[in-house]
Amino acid sequence: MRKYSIFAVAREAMRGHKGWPQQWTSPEPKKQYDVIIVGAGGHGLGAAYYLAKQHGITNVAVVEKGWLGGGNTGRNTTIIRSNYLYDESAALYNHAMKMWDGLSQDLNYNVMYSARGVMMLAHNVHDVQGAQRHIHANRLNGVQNEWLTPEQAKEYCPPLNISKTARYPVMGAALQRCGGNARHDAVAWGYARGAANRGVDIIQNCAVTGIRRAANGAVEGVETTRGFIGAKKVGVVAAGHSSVLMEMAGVQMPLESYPLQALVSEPVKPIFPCVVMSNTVHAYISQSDKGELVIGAGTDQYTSYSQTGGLHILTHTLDAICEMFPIFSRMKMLRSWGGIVDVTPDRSPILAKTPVPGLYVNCGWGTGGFKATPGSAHVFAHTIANDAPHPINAPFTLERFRTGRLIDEAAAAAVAH
Amino acid sequence: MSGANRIAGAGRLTPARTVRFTFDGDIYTGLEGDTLASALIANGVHLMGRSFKYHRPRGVLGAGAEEPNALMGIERDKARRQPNVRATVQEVFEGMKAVSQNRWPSLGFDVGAVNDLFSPFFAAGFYYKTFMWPKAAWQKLYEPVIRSAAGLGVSPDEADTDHYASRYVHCDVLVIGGGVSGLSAALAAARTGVSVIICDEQAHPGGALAYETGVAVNGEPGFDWAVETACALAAMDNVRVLTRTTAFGYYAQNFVGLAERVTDHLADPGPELPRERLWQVRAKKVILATGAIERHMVFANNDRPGIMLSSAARKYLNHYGVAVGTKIGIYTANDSAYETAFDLKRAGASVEAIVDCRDNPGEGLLSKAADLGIEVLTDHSVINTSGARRISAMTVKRNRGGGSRSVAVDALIMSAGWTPSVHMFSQSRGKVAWDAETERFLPGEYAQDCTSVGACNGTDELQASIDEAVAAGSEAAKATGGKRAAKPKLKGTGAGNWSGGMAGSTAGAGPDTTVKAFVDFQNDVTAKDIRLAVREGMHSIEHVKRFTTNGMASDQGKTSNIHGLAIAAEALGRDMPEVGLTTFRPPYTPVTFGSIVNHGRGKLFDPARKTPMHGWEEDHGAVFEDVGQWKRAWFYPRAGEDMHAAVNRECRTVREVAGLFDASTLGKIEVVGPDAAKFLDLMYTNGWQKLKPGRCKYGIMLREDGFIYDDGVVARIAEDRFHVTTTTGGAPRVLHHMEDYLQTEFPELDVWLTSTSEQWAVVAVQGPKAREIIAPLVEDIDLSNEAMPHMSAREGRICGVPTRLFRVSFTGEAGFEVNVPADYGRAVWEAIWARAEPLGACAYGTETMHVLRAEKGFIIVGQDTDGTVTPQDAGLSWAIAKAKPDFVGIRGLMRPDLVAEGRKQLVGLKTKNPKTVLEEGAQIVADPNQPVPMKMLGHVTSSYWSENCGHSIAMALIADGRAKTGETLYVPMPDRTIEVEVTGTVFFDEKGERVNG
Amino acid sequence: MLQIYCPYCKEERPELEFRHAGEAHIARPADMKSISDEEFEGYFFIRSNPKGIAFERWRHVHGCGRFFNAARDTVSDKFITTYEAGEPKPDAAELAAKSGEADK
Amino acid sequence: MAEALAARPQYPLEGLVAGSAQVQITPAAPASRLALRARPDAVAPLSKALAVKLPQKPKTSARGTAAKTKSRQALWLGPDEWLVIDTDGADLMAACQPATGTFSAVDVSNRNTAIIVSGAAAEAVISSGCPQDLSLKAFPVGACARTLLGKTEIVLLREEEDVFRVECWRSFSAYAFAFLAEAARDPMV
Repeated sequence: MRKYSIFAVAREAMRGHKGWPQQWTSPEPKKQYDVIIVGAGGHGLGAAYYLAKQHGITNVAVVEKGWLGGGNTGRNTTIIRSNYLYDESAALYNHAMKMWDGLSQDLNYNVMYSARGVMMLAHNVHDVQGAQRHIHANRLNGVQNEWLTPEQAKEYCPPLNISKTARYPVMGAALQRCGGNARHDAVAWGYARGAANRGVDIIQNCAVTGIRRAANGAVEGVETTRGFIGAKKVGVVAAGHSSVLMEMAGVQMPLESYPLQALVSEPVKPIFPCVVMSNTVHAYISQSDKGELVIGAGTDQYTSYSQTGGLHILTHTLDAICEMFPIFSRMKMLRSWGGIVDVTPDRSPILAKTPVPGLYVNCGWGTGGFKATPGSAHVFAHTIANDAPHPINAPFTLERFRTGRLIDEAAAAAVAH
Repeated sequence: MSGANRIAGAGRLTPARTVRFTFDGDIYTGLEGDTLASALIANGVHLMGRSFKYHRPRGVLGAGAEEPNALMGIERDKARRQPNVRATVQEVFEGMKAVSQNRWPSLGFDVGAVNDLFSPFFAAGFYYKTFMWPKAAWQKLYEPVIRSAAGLGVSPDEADTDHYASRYVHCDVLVIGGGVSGLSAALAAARTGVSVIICDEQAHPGGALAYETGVAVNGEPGFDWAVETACALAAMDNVRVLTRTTAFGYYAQNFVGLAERVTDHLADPGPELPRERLWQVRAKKVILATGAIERHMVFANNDRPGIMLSSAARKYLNHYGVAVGTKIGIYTANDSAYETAFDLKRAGASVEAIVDCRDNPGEGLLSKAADLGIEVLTDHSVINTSGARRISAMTVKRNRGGGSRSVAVDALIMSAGWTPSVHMFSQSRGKVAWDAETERFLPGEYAQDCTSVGACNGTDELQASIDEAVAAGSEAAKATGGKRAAKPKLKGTGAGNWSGGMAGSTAGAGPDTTVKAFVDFQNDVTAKDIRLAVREGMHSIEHVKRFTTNGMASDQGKTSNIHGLAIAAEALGRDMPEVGLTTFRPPYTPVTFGSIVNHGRGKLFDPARKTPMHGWEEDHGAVFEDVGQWKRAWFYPRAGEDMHAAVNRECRTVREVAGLFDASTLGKIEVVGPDAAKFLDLMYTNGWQKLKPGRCKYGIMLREDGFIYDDGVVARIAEDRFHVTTTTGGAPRVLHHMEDYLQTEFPELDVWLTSTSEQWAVVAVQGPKAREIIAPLVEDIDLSNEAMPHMSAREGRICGVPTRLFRVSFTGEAGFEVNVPADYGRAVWEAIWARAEPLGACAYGTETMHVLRAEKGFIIVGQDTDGTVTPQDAGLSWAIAKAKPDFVGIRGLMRPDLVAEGRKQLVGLKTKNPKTVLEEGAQIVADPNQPVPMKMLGHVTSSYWSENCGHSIAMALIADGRAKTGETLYVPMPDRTIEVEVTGTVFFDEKGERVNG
Repeated sequence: MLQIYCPYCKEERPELEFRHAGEAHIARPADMKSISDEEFEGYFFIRSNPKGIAFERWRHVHGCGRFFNAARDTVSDKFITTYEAGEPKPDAAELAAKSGEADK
Repeated sequence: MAEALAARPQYPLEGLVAGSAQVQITPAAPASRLALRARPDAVAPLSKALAVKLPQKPKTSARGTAAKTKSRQALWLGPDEWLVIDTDGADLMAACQPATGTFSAVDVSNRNTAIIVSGAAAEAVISSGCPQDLSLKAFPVGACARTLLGKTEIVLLREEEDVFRVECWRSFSAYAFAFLAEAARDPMV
């Protein structure tokens, strides 16, 4: 692997950048792999990367219907935080948070993790109680999170409207300073490059059409638009389409897929220094390195695989933004788009073995999977390699919907981004 | 004089109607109807902006919405500053202030231009490969530098003082685009009487007719015909003509968003006019007549000011009467640029050469050029340009062999051909199809009820466009119930030929890897960047786009996408359609947030619901809290009191005397019908059949999964009539939940639900003197303990108005809840207050209500429960009717984890130091000295100072909590650890005697 | 914004008036108390979530207030049919054929 | 005693006016209202008792024909649901008492309040926040529907070509009124 560095860039600058190798190749699928990962998003590519790097399993294929990083990885608003309420969630997301710090160096790919802080606003007494509960639980879990007064929130984010006469005045905010953003494409590409250079085959434009099972029920491989590919272990990491793929193996999922829209404004000079989220006023916003305001909110109300959504959802998102930041009313929406998120009943992911031997699933991240990418990929690789979950993902089973042992972040927050 | 480059007799603007405006502080004169771009060019100003990455000097490329370069800030005042305005769209008005962007200290001398010198380092995606060491430097050093260099204009920093309007509108036929095709289609449809909306993004109708001056329709000059036709349409009752209106988004089921710019072109619009108006159109049929967008040529240094699209130069000349230069070079792969050359020549400019990269231009063009004395260099390319802030020369070379020569020019007009504008079609989720013959993407498979006509459909020929449009208009009208009407007879003549073209880089773009041949001007994406992306393994066009940022600038790739695709395809050795096209995403052009939000700002952001007593509460100094959409009186501070003091006083007064509380926001549902009790049996854990009319009962509602969903007191008014109350925040969802079960699971039950939340105003009178206070006001009801014990309900009159009077208590005191029709809420409240005040009672708010109920261990759903708490957890097992065969939640409650040992249970907490008040949300542990992450047992759900108890009180959900009663646990805080004792949840009047008065 | 035909109001109305209410034709078990944990999981949590024709419930909440059922293609978001609550579930294959014809 | 105690009612929006030359926005006078739900067997008896024929067709309303019920209108809101409004304030609960059959009558006189929007721009002003097709063809005189105005639910009744009655819950009425007033600033029809 050609190492990326300022010196390499300088060297290439002198010769027209002709010496850069392909970041990943596009091989033909082999007949048999040790592991097939279905879905080349950040979580899937990351799992392949950690299988190769940490478990020495390099005979791995990542099979992707479209182009790598083109699903929710390339469509999300890249918010990173770990200040979740429940111990199980905090452990999972904080595992990811620790990995974000240093991921660029590990991958030798600048994923632009920027700990500019994620601030979650409280607009009423109930919000304040919820935020305090999070902050106390986070502190005892070793997760950063702190309370800011409205004035402190304004200082941290100057465009914020803290007027007492606002419809829902800001009563304070929970700030996670290590929260922030990263560059979504770079995460997918960095993992792809890292995995490919360790021998993983990334097979794009190859849709899985079936999951083949042996007489004993165990997985044998996947049928694809490019023929059958064998493997004793298959990991499904196909956010949005998890139900469809699991159905191919005869597993019915507690999932529903919803459209989630986001938008960016035209680029402007730096004005917005952090990430701000509000569950009550219902929107979130940050500014990209390019200068675009990156904005999102909740899902459309109906299930859909269309990757589009209604204008009225954007209207609600933007009126929330203009309520919190009246200075942005003259900004312009440059581009809007939709992704498909699969949502579990308790708004927590499923990262687990399945009733089918050799079949593993990583799904149900709802609107907030990006932030977990390295941690999720890491423990999922562990689960596949050992045919047993890592302690961190052990609670995120499929069985919890039968026993009732839910990890109900939905109960704790209206939107879990 | 409106600029030295204004040509007398040319264009359509009126020379006498001048307007003065400033650009970067310099004063200029333009004409009414000018765009900022045409006015500046008229004044010889070509340098209008700086590019995103390299800060290269830029002039206008186009004359419309596709403009990537000439972006400016327009400032009316500090609050109304607009960044990133396209000078080619913005019309000038008297006193307008325009400023250039992305430059420091000035547009002419921009320090950022140093980036251009270091551009070899800044190849596509370079930032992914560096800025990683040392680790902390990304955020501290590199990112801030990158961020401040990036971005274009400057965001406003004051709240917008403009307002925006909105209209939903339904029509039979929506025509998008007011060029010859759109107008023809609209005319054909309109004549049949169907409702028609036609919109165009420009200030005037006509589209290309504005510069294609040779065209005539029915013998009349094309533009004149367009204006007359638009006027005729506008005069029809069934037609709405919208100019300055961009169709920006095509959503499901022919729902199209239009953004109309109402005042941006006006000098003094006055406060009443909205700045913009959002039209949300539902059309039975949509006709797309969106035209085509010209492409530039991709060659070295093709971005200098003075280099622009052929159609733009022609529009500046023929519409605005402005010559873009005096010594013109033409570089084309398309016939239409010849017409521009001819028009400029006729207007007196010197056309130095037409450089055509093709061997054979269209028929007759060469001889026509010869007639006008214009040199044509076929099979030649422009391989470079020079000039610092404006082009001064172009270097021309024969395509195969031969030397190059430099030609001095002050403007270079280029055309690589036309890209059909399939944006809206593609947004409608139609699939574009590659037309191999003409090498372009055209509408293929339709997904919605729409038709494309004219240039956007790949129909190049004028009469064919008109015929196609008329047919589409007639068809659409017929399908939507139009009357029979003669089709308009329209004969178009005199159009130039638009055929020919090329996509991708020209000879002048490389293969050299140092040449800057721009594909995407605004984002500084060059041909070599795209080749680099392919070399690095980016084989999907989406990867190429993201890696290079081609097409992601504020023009969204209107001129660059096809070039980028062609260059990528060439580098990949594949055909263009195989590589594919990136998705067209809304909006077509950027849309103001304010316009999308329109009325939903400020006080109309969200309804603020107020009770009938709100005015009284305000008058009496209440501080309000937001509970859902409601404004509720939180506490009533008297002079000198803070919240703490006020609440302590209120709490004490209620228990010592009495208090008045506005409980109007409680949800109320009237459940009526012979099966009412049966239905409530299914909805609540409790049993209702035996509840007698005139009696009340506390009910718990679960979700099917067994967790508490809501609670409230239910009164039986009659055998078949219940008055159900819900929590304030839960009212709408509880009604929805009940309707769901009633309509879909138990439709056989004869019972109906009606929300009466707002029918009744509710005055809660609580405390030892409650009865004494209301007694003289009440008629027809015996208030005695015997006649009306705790948990009973009576109908009668109070203050002469009907009341439902409930003897209920959420405070533990004897008390009444007086329900009266809302119109009388304030009057009855005042009458009760008039009795209460002299007795020493107080009005109290939600905070005191919370404290008093916590003293009694009453839960608040949503505070002491959070969607994971069962009735057993909350200590409410008694409320579950054991004998019932079914109720919602009955099975959920039986699941393994819900009956497991060790669940969190609601208990009371007393701090060892009675003065210490715990923080709500604080976590509880058994061992405060354990390392992080600590094992947490639960959290504090409610916590208050209890003035009545003389110590703090708290409730908490604690694992196996009830078994821990009497144990000491710990609440670790950042600065200390608080010792607590687990107790029961009732802190005051444990025997519950006070409710009986 | 979708346009939805309300089978009770007998005309198309804008989506804003409606609330999506989850998958249709999941009957609440008559003898709720006696079903197994697996059956309860199937009833309350498992969803078919099809890519293609989905049967779903909607409520015309800001209209006639009625719950009704719909068959909608979750890829195109097009409604194939809507029908009153309690009516039998239409055959998906027939609907698919019908919707294919409608497109032509 | 009752006389002395008689409480004075206070109506929402009392005294407010808004609008322009093209549209007038005024609070409606107080009225009595009934939320009526009924099985088919009760429809005829209720129509008789109320002296107004409960409409069976979606989106339609009916007015009382008798002299004393001319002030009374029944609005179809759902297949078994009507909103009955009497602008003379008659006791509607008492009126439907004699009706037989299975039904539910609930007094909602004070739950709702109404705003009258009239004038040439009335339709345009309501269309700024109501997503339904309000053209005369789709929403003729007498048409009624529960729908939305901005962020609040309303019941809309077209009383004349350019007169609409906007019924909403009382705590949303300030919002609805302000919304209409804001929409009326836009001079375009």
